[in-house]
Amino acid sequence: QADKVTIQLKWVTQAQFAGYYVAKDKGFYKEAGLDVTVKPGGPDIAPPQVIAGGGADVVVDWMPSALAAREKGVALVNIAQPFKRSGMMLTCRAETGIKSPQDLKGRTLGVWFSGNEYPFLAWMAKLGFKTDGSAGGVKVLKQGFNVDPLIQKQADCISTMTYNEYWQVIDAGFKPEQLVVFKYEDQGVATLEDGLYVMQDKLKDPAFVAKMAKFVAASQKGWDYVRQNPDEAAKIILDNDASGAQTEKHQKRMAAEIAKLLDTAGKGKLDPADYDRTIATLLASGGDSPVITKKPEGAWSHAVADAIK
Amino acid sequence: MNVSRRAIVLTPLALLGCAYALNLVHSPTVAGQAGLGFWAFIIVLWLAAAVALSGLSNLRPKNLNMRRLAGLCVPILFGAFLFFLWEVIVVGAGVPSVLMPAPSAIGGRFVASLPVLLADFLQTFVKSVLSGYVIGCLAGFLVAIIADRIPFLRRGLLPLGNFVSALPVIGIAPIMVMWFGFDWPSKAAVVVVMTFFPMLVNTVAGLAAAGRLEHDLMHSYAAGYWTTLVKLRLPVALPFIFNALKINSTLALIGAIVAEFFGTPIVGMGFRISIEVSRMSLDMVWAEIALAAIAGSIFYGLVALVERGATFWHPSYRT
Amino acid sequence: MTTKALSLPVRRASGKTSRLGEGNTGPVLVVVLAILAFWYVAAILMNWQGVADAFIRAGEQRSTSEIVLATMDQERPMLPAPHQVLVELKKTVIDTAVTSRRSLLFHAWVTLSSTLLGFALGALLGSVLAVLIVHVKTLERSLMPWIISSQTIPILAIAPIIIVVLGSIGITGLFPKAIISAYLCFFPITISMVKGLTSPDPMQRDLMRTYSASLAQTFWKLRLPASLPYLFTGLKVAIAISLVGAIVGELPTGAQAGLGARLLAGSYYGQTIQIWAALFGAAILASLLVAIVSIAERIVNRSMGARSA
Amino acid sequence: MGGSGVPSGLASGTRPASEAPPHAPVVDIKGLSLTYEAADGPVYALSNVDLQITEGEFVSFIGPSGCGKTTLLRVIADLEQPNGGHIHVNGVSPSEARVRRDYGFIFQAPALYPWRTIQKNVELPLEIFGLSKAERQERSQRQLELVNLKGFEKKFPWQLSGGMQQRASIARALSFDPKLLLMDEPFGALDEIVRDHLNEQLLKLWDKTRKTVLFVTHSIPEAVFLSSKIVVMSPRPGRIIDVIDASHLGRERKLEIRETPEFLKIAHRVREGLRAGHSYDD
Amino acid sequence: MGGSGVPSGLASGTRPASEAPPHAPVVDIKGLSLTYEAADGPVYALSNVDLQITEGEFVSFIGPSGCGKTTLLRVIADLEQPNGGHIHVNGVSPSEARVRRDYGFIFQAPALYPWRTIQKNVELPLEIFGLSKAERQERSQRQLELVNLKGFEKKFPWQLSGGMQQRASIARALSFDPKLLLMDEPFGALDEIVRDHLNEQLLKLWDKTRKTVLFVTHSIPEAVFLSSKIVVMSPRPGRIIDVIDASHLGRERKLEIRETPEFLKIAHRVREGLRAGHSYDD
Ligand SMILES: Nc1ncnc2c1ncn2[C@@H]1O[C@H](COP(=O)(O)OP(=O)(O)OP(=O)(O)O)[C@@H](O)[C@H]1O
Ligand SMILES: Nc1ncnc2c1ncn2[C@@H]1O[C@H](COP(=O)(O)OP(=O)(O)OP(=O)(O)O)[C@@H](O)[C@H]1O
Ligand SMILES: Cc1ncc(C[n+]2csc(CCO)c2C)c(N)n1
Ligand SMILES: [Mg+2]
Ligand SMILES: [Mg+2]
Repeated sequence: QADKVTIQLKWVTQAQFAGYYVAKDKGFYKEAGLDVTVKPGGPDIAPPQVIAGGGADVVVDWMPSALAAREKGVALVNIAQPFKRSGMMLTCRAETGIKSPQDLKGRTLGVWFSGNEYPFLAWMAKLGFKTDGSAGGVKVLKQGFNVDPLIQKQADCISTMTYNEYWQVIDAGFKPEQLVVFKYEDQGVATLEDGLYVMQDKLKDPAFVAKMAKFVAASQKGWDYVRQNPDEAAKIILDNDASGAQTEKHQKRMAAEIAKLLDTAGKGKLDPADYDRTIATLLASGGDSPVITKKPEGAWSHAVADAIK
Repeated sequence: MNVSRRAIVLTPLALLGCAYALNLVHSPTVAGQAGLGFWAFIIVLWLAAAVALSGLSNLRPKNLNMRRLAGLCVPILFGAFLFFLWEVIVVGAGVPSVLMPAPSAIGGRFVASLPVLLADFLQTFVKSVLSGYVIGCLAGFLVAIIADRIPFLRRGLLPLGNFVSALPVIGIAPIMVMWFGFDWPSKAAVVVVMTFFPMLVNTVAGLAAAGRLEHDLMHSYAAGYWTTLVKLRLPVALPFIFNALKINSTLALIGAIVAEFFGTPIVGMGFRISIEVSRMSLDMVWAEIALAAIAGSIFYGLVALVERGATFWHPSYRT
Repeated sequence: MTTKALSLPVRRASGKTSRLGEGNTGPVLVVVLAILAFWYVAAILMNWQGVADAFIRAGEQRSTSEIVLATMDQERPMLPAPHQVLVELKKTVIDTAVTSRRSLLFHAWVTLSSTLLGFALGALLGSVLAVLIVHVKTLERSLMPWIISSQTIPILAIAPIIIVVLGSIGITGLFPKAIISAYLCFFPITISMVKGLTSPDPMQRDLMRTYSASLAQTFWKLRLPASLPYLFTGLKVAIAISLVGAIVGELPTGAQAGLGARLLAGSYYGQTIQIWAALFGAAILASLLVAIVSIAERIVNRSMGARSA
Repeated sequence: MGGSGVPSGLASGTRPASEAPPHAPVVDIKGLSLTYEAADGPVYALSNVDLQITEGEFVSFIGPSGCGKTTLLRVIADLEQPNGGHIHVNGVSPSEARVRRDYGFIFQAPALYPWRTIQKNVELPLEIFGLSKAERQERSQRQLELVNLKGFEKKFPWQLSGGMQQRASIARALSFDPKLLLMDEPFGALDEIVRDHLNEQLLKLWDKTRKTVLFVTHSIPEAVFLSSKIVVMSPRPGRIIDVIDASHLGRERKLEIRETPEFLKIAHRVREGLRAGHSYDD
Repeated sequence: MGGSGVPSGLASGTRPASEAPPHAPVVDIKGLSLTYEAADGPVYALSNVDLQITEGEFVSFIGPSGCGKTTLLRVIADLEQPNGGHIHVNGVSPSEARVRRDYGFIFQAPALYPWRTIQKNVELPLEIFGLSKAERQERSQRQLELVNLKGFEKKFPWQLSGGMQQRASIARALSFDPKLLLMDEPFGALDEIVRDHLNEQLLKLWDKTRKTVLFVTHSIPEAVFLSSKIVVMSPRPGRIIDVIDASHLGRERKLEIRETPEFLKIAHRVREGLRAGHSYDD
């Protein structure tokens, strides 16, 4: 009798989540005695809401949004952090003359909201640029789902992920030298992405912890496999993509880029230093509705990681 | 008589009961862990309210003003009771606020965020909705007239009208953002597309609604196309056209808000909703929803008011 | 008014002119051709800048005619040329097996099924509400304001909650999407039907009173037949909206399959042509659905003795 | 279901003994008045109307256009609520009488449902009263024959001439054989020959079935020929100015009596009353 | 817009010399036939109708209900297309005559627009013909007075009695003073006194303005009293079975002539024709 686990992803089926699909496809979950359902996400899906409503056992989320939910009463706890590095960056057209972060002043910037805006806000706070449209700041647009604003010149810079949107810009005919990128990692405002979160009270149940331990371990096995066989992982993604819209070229590239962000040393165990850095960034983001107002307590746990045999 | 007397007695009693229940549910011993007894009390209140309301709506005071008052009371009390149930269930059962905040929390947030709400309202309703609504309804109307005037085009235009009938917001919104930029014009364009079809279909049906004898009269005056249109067919079509205006008044609001999910400057009701959802500030989300509901209802109410004045002769207004 | 009673609201046969050029093919063709011509011109104009920019970025010098040709052959145009959309449609409709996830027909079917279920639910709800409002004074006063308010609630904002709540009680798949579609489409039916059911003139109603006919009899024998012109326009609007609702409903269910998923994926990956193909799919579907309602309308009208127009 | 009773004419067998004795007042009106409230002021349609009609009477109402004849019939039929006065129909309130389906009403305009064929229109009340299909068909056939509309059963109202529509509406009211008939200018759009024919048929029917008939007409000869009592009304406000007994002309009348002196005398009195109700007297 | 001409009655001054000479045929019909195609087979509404009407005539049409009187008037008014035969109105085709606004049509049903007050309804043709506001008001007032509807100008059609609605529609047609009047049972819903009054008014108008009037009626005395020519029709298929000249009764008639032997002789002939057109002869 296999244990049932439902995982809610943060976004649509793509190589960003290859570890989970591979683990399912390759039977790693089954070997661990688990029956896993992978629910793809989308722009309209807030994983904390899903888990609070009982729609999932574990969710993939970015830490800022998970901590925001925690402050709002959904006690999410990070149990694993397969992604070590952030893939988020700001990509600008070189022709705009932007060379350094200081040049962003007065520019129109496309930003992802939905919980992903905090690193950006922290960065701007650090640079001393206002984001509310007042003089001496930057003009912020809520960027849609794609890179058109950059290509159509509606924005000078837009948010991109190293593994996704950046390549869409390249595919649109830009050469890398025609672009200027600012990685959040390099700007010191990176926050943790793609961690695994569960509801805090469930962790009191040893059976649940054991189940999650099996799940995390099997997922990690999936991630290892992705790192070694990115092309095959991309194929698996394509097989699982119900929309039939993904292209092989793009997913292969994405799998390869994802591999660069993964945690190889800690085997997905959250590094408290990364956590502290994320908290510091978020507390610096300021604004009138900060994502978190105080340092969260108990937002992560090594219980699951430690339970892995 | 009996029924209404019961209503007059029951209404204050039910109100008192509700007030007591509200007080009770917010006390720390009950909030989130209400027992069976509490729920039984709520069910009794429910029954009492139902009886009271149906009695109230049968009330026919002699005095005209009193009657108006009674007519107003029923929907207000009905709504108030719905809110009461919502509050009691959410608080009493301890529903997490990220799923469903309590009305009291929403109200508090609404009042606290008035400046933000006002800015969003101006951006979304005044700029996007109103302009899109006017253009979309006009376009649907004009295409219907053109199709009607030029029979050759009619058979070409109407199928094409059907064609654009279901262009989904989520499909056109990104395209409109690409074409018209991030600000309100792209949202207005989405609203135009959404409101076009209901107006087209209703105008076409309305223009076909005039009876034969009425037409013959115009014919006997050798009235031209436009004269017949203005003096006969449009008046007859008005009830249909107002149906479209009413349907569109709510559709336009939904369209504009949804369109803001696909790229916007950092203001607007849709923008606020989408970012607050991900911040789990569901109270703010519902404050925006409440704003949308209020604005939409007033908008609808105005359209309905104009309708009553313009189509007073329609049997639906003659009892 | 006695004159109203003499005639069903049907277009007066305008004598000779109505016979002229019977059949829709000719006029539709002319209008379509006009639109195609306009479309090509628009495509050239709107894509011009993008193409020119692309050539400049590539450092290539091109003649005007080459730019014109290129405007109709871009991978991510502002406005794809008609033939690009047609090619994409052919690729995804004809050249792909219907069972494949890359087939637009497959996705259209997914959307259609929730559209139809949603429409059925919405029509039921809409007409039940209309009947209640027309007959029960209490409900008219207390329900109508709330129905209107319900329609002003942005569906995309509460759709995730609906999905989560339904999901937590075990309802998944087609049904949640259909609920969203029903929620959107019941309103036009209610509005139209309330007007239609109250449209019989006083003398027609008096006749029923003299028979002391029951509410049900008055409904079936007078109100409903009299409401049909209104009802059918309501149904036409509603079925189109229910398609929109079904597509919108695909987002918070993870946009796994369906035209909405195609649109979203196309939008996410900036595949403009795919968006347009999916839009066309939706539009064709809508035309078919509206046409079916129109045919039903014509059949019913004929059986009720309407003059042929 | 709203109506409790099957109308008397539909009940098989003879009349139950419990019903009102013959010559009980079928319509009993005292001090009736009715005002229409309009935006530009009230219209006094009926004022202080007194009227008794006993069972089996044939009462014609005659009066200038707009004097309140239709309104009076509508009040009796519970289609209009009076502002004052008392009214009883068959001993109960008009609304109870309506619910009991005590009467059949022929409106001034045909009021046919445009989506029903003529036959279906005639069968409408029968459907509502729950008669079987066979019974409905038999009755509608008989009535359509009576009004000379055979062969038009399958037509829709707009395919009929004005007079034919009116006849269809007569057939519809007669089809369920109500004990009390309220007829508002039923023969207005018919030519003399058909009219004479239907007058005779109606008289036969009345004599045979002992119906009570309230009959609005503009034709003085028609009123005198048909009625046992003629009510002359006058407008603004609508009131009764003369009630003429014509029962002495007998129940079985031939068209020829229209030449007799008694007939002409009554007709003259009606005409005088009518003239008095008019403002111009040229 | 559509119509090119202002109707003759609206043109100021005397008639232009170019118009047809007096006694030119206003309506000229030869071998006219019309069949309504219905789902259950054709209805032969008119068959082989020949008719000449010269200017200034007052022609009544009488015949059993459904014999095609309305249809014939509608053909003349270009509201119905015949299947065969020739028809000229004022020397041109009915459609040209219609576009020239040569006639006014009073329909069998009032056909008032419910969103217009009575006055606005009467002014409708005047608006369409482009008359000034003052002129419109003056004319509508005059016509409403004629049909005795003063004081009801601001009412809406549904606030009027059946007869009042019909009178409003008469006022509407008279308001623009057309040279050719097509009247389809205009006085059907009016009582004898009003009817007599309007008959006299109509006759006066006819005599004064030399209009041509085509008048459908069911009343034999009315037909004889008004007409210079009486056309008797018979149904299935609709055809003319008798054309009776009554011009020898003179142009200026008093109500009293209804007792004269000539009058009664003509009436008798009409009645005979009418009876012949009916299937039953009791
Ligand atoms: N719904 C209404 N609202 C206002 N006034 C009305 C309404 N119905 C009738 N009236 C007025 O009431 C008066 C009487 O109308 P009623 O229909 O009873 O007349 P009638 O005697 O039947 O006339 P007719 O012979 O022309 O049918 C008229 O002056 C009319 O204008
Ligand atoms: N639109 C139509 N479609 C089919 N048949 C029609 C139509 N209009 C009239 N008829 C038929 O044509 C015949 C003549 O109708 P018409 O209205 O001319 O009669 P009428 O002489 O005016 O009768 P009435 O005196 O009753 O008004 C009738 O048998 C009628 O059924
Ligand atoms: C509305 C919206 N919000 C965020 C992103 C940014 N984004 C890019 S990839 C990805 C997946 C995260 O795991 C996310 C959230 C977007 N494109 N649209
Ligand atoms: Mg009347
Ligand atoms: Mg006729």
